[in-house]
Amino acid sequence: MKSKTERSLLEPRELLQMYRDMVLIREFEEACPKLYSQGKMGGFLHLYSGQEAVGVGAAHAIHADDYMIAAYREHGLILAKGAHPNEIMAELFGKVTGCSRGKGGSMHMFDPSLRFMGGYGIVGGHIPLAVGLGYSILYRESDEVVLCLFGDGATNQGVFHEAMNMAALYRVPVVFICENNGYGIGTAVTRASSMEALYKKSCAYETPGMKVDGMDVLAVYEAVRKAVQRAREGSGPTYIEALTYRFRGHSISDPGTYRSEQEKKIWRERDPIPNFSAWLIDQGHAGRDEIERIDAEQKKAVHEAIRFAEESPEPDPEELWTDVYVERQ
Amino acid sequence: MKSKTERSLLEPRELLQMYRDMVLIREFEEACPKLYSQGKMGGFLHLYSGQEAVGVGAAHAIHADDYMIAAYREHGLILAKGAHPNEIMAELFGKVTGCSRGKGGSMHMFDPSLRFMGGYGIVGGHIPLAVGLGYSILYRESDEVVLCLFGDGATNQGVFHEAMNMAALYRVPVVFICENNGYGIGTAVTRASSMEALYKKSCAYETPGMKVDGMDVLAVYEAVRKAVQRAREGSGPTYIEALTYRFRGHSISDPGTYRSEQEKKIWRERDPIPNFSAWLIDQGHAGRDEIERIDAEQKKAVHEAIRFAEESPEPDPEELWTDVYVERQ
Amino acid sequence: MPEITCREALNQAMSEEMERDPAVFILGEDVGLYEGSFKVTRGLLAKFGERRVIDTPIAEAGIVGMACGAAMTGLRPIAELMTVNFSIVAMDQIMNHVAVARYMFGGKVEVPLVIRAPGGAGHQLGAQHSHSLEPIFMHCPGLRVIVPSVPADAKGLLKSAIRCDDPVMFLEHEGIYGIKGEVPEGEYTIPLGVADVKRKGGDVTLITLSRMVYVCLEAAKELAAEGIEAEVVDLRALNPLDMVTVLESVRKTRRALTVEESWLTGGWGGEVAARIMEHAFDSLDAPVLRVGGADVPMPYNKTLEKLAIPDVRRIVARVKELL
Amino acid sequence: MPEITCREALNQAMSEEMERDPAVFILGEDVGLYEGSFKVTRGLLAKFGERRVIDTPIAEAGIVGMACGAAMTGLRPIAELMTVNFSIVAMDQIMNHVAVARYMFGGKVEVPLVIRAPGGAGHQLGAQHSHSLEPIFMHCPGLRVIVPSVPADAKGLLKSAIRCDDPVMFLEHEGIYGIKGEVPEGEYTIPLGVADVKRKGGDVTLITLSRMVYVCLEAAKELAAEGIEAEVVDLRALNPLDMVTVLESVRKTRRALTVEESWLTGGWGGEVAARIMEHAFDSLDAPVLRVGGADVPMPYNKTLEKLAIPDVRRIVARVKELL
Ligand SMILES: Cc1ncc(C[n+]2csc(CCOP(=O)(O)OP(=O)(O)O)c2C)c(N)n1
Ligand SMILES: Cc1ncc(C[n+]2csc(CCOP(=O)(O)OP(=O)(O)O)c2C)c(N)n1
Ligand SMILES: [Mg+2]
Ligand SMILES: [Mg+2]
Repeated sequence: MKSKTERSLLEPRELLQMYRDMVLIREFEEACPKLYSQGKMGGFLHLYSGQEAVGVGAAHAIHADDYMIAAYREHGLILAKGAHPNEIMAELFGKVTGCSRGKGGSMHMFDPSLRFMGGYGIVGGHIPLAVGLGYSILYRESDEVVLCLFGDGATNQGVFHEAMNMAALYRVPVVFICENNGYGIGTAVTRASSMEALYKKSCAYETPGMKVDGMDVLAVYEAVRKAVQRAREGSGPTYIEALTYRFRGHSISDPGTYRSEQEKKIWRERDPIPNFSAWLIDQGHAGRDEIERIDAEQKKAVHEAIRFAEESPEPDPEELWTDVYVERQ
Repeated sequence: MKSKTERSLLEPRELLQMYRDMVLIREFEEACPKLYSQGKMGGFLHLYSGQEAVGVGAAHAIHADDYMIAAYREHGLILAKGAHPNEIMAELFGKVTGCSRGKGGSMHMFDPSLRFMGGYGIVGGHIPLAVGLGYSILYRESDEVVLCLFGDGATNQGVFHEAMNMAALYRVPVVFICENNGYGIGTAVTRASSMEALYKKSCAYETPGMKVDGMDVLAVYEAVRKAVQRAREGSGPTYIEALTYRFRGHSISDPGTYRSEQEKKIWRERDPIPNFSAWLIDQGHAGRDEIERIDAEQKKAVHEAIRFAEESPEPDPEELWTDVYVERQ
Repeated sequence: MPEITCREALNQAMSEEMERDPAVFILGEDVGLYEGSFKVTRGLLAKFGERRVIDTPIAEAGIVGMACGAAMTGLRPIAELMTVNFSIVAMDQIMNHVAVARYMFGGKVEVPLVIRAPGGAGHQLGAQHSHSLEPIFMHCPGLRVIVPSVPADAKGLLKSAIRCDDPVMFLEHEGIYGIKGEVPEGEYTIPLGVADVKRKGGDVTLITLSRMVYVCLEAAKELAAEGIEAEVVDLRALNPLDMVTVLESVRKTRRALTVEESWLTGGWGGEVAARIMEHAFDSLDAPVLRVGGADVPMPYNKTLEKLAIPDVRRIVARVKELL
Repeated sequence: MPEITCREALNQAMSEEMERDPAVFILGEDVGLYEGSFKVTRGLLAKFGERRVIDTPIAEAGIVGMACGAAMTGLRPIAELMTVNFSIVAMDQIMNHVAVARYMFGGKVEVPLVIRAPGGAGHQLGAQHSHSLEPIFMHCPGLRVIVPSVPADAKGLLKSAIRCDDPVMFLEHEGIYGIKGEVPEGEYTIPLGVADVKRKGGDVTLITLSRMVYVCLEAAKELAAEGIEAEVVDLRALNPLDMVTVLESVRKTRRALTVEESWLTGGWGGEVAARIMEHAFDSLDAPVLRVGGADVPMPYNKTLEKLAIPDVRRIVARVKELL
């Protein structure tokens, strides 16, 4: 850990919770490929392994009633926002106990009680929704904030720019977080974006842009915390680029041959989880046994989630027709 | 005229041609409202009066086989690119002799022989087409360039940003010219764009952005000339903001009450035409009589265009069904 | 009853609903200071202020997306698209976000927004400004599609649309704004998805909506002069689609013609015709026929434009084919 | 004849046309280095280089607009949209630019481009990734709409589409890529807008396209076991729409069912049904019926997704209603 952020702000309890959250996500994600190959889940499956520090660092910088909205690589994000793994796994199994009642699947997780406002599959498409969430906060004269996460590829879509402009114009309390994992499917950032330094893209909107090490949960936490504070003070949006890496292919079906072994190795060494546990031990925030206990607990939680998902019922066939419209009596 | 550009580059003949072009456009545009109220033309009518220096300065900086593509406020632009006023007036009259055979109207002028690739009515919609025109030039290993003109309002549309990115990525020979006339219909630039200095918007694409006095035909000429040279050399796109003003409402039906008399007066004093004629006389490039002769000639050309349009035939009713598809034998 | 224009009726509907419910607000291009390009939002900025009447940049996807996000938190945005032609720019937000959010999130969210959009041909606006996109929105599950014709309907339907918990595409033909008609005084609403018989008749059913209602009523007058009594069914909505009223009329007249301004091929007329056939095949004395817009991008030339849109002459001629 | 997959057939078509005509090039997301998300462009970057096989940013409007501009100068771009779902993001470029340019400019320009887009349901991809948008493109004049089913057609139609001087929407169901079939050796093309009778039969006409052709053929087999001979008409194109072949078949069988994966309401089935009724009303012994996708955003759950798409059981049941 080379993070230079002020650690003093965080209680050890919170630090351990961050670790716990990252481990849960990793265990969860790494359990999926096998289940997928067993036919327990379908569709795409965009795993978050490697990017945990971004979601967890960001989620810890906000409150329970703050909003989060994301793209399709969102299992880790909704878990970081506090979802029970049972409901996330059940969703992947297409079960009625899933957070989207089995109708959304991997790309479309949703939980209004957590103020997790959805995972979306159209690259960039959800970004303007974040402006609306933010505008609603101002409208209601409330003091929540919105975290809006998306990938590097999304910054080349027109709606990203429309949303950035409107966010700045209305000074909505939204923190835009670009998870730059180096690729949009097989296309490296520089082959798709004329501007390599993605954090500079907010220059066109008089909105502060900054980059942060997305493999360092505390660095992410700190950057987001400051941006959130700014948003809550009414100073408008901030744009953060978190440099990160996905350890797996784009989706379950992607062999990922466009990335060199060398490159993968370098990033593997920057794995946010073991690096953070080493730091926790080093700083005396936790003993090795405690870390091991957390690891085991989270592994168990994922096993439990699988069992829960397995045993949960399918939606009734009638559900095909429900929820298209609001039916009220 | 406060322009500090190098005048030496231009022959007096060319300077007078610029004047002639601006006068033609002004006379043409100012003839339209009456014809419109007489029911000779329909649809919208977005007049170019006030902005002549932008179109004329730009058009003089390119060759006949260079491309131009524009939005719906394009009568002046196709005239600057060399269209005969007869065909433009006939188009407004919906006559078959019009440049788009009466099917396009005010917003959709087109002439492939002039490489004027159309006026378009969806704000921002034509900007990616310019990238395609530019890519075609590279593809064919030719050395033409493309001028793409659009309004300030268009810079808030997503496609503008997609196009800017792709233009920079493929280094296409396109010069993007934003005609900032201060308003998108009734909305002032700063009420729609978080970035007031529109020329800075290219910062997100590592593309040079510059602003120029759009009421000064020579300043525009010079800025575009340099950008064109850069494009021809293979150094990629440039983005130019030309500060200008429309002397009339957004379209024929707009009373324009959102602009103060004071503001209009200031800009009227900057009218590119009398200022340029005064300068021409001052510099000894033309005598007052010559200027008056040009004015009269252009007025006559517009009268002739109206007569031509009046006397031209309507398209055959069968034309309703032609040109939807290419019919070949 | 007072006579007011459709424009005024729509304006009243919004003003009343904004007074009634603080969650209702308006956003769109030039809806505030400029009071709308068709002046439908006249006076609303002055009355409700900038927080509730928001001028936006020209960014239709951004506008609809912003409305969608706000609606998901329980607000009730009315997004005005300057014209329906520009809804195509925002089509992904409409089809892939607004329309599906509730379903794909397992019913855990509502998106109670209204997208108002003027549209239609008749003003020589050419190929990019003359669309009637009803068939596309009708095809997309999750959206309610409301298409008023007369002022009283415009007001009552818009009020219902604003109160509706589903996303509503509210499509206003530019040609109706100036048309006057009687509008009930005081508070009233009209349920979404109930067709209205605008003229009774026993010989043939004309099924139509929006501005074409007026054209059909004129055609009916001409037909009546020849002793043919046409019933004119104003659908008022394509989703929900009131086939009960349509089938009742067709079972009576045994002959039906759909009349729409949208492109004929793939228009809503084909859908309605197919449903009539499915449900009332044996009641039909003739095939259901259709009149629709010419399958061409709209030409600018006035004569050509007229030819591209259904008119009384074509409707009358087509009815005669049915008899 | 060699047996190859649809994927290979499409790949061959592009490769051959690129060899034949230097004006043909490909652009799209991940079409080059990554060789396409469905690997349809495999090997083409290696063969033709970066100038002719262009990886683009994720910017569908930009991609289609760029293709449109290039096509206006006489090049013949093939724009691959990663899936048809994302064509909605580019809908304005498709409907308001590509489709209308020729008309609104009085015939003075051609836009000879092909937009290839995989689509359709069956892989639990949910509400934003399972569209069949044929009906929308069919509704939009100016576009050709081609929808192949078998490998031989895929190849011959794509070659024709590339040579066509009109803009073509070439819609490929993701479920057909891996299906093998015989493909003629050597150069051949299939004209756009000619339906193909994939199975002869005298009792009922099934009108369909794309992946549903296979489902209809299976249904026909089941029906044959019960002594009902279905004729299966593969439209292969919705524009031009070959009503001649359809009507010929229907006049023979006197009964017709349209089968489409797209949402039933406002789908192409309604259009075809309405046209059959208009032109062959007296030949019909029963109303034209339709089977289509459920009018719901696509659910993720496997069982629900299956219920949302036409299957053999539903087709067979619906045919029996006709008899
Ligand atoms: C509008 C749109 N275009 C294309 C796709 C196909 N697609 C899915 S994910 C993806 C790459 C996105 O890359 P990035 O934004 O960097 O996110 P990451 O997957 O790396 O998290 C693409 C092209 C899509 N889903 N939506
Ligand atoms: C996509 C789209 N949205 C809205 C409109 C309606 N509209 C026509 S012109 C215009 C203003 C454009 O302003 P600007 O780009 O500054 O150009 P100007 O008219 O000032 O030349 C608007 C909003 C449109 N034509 N297209
Ligand atoms: Mg990425
Ligand atoms: Mg402007």
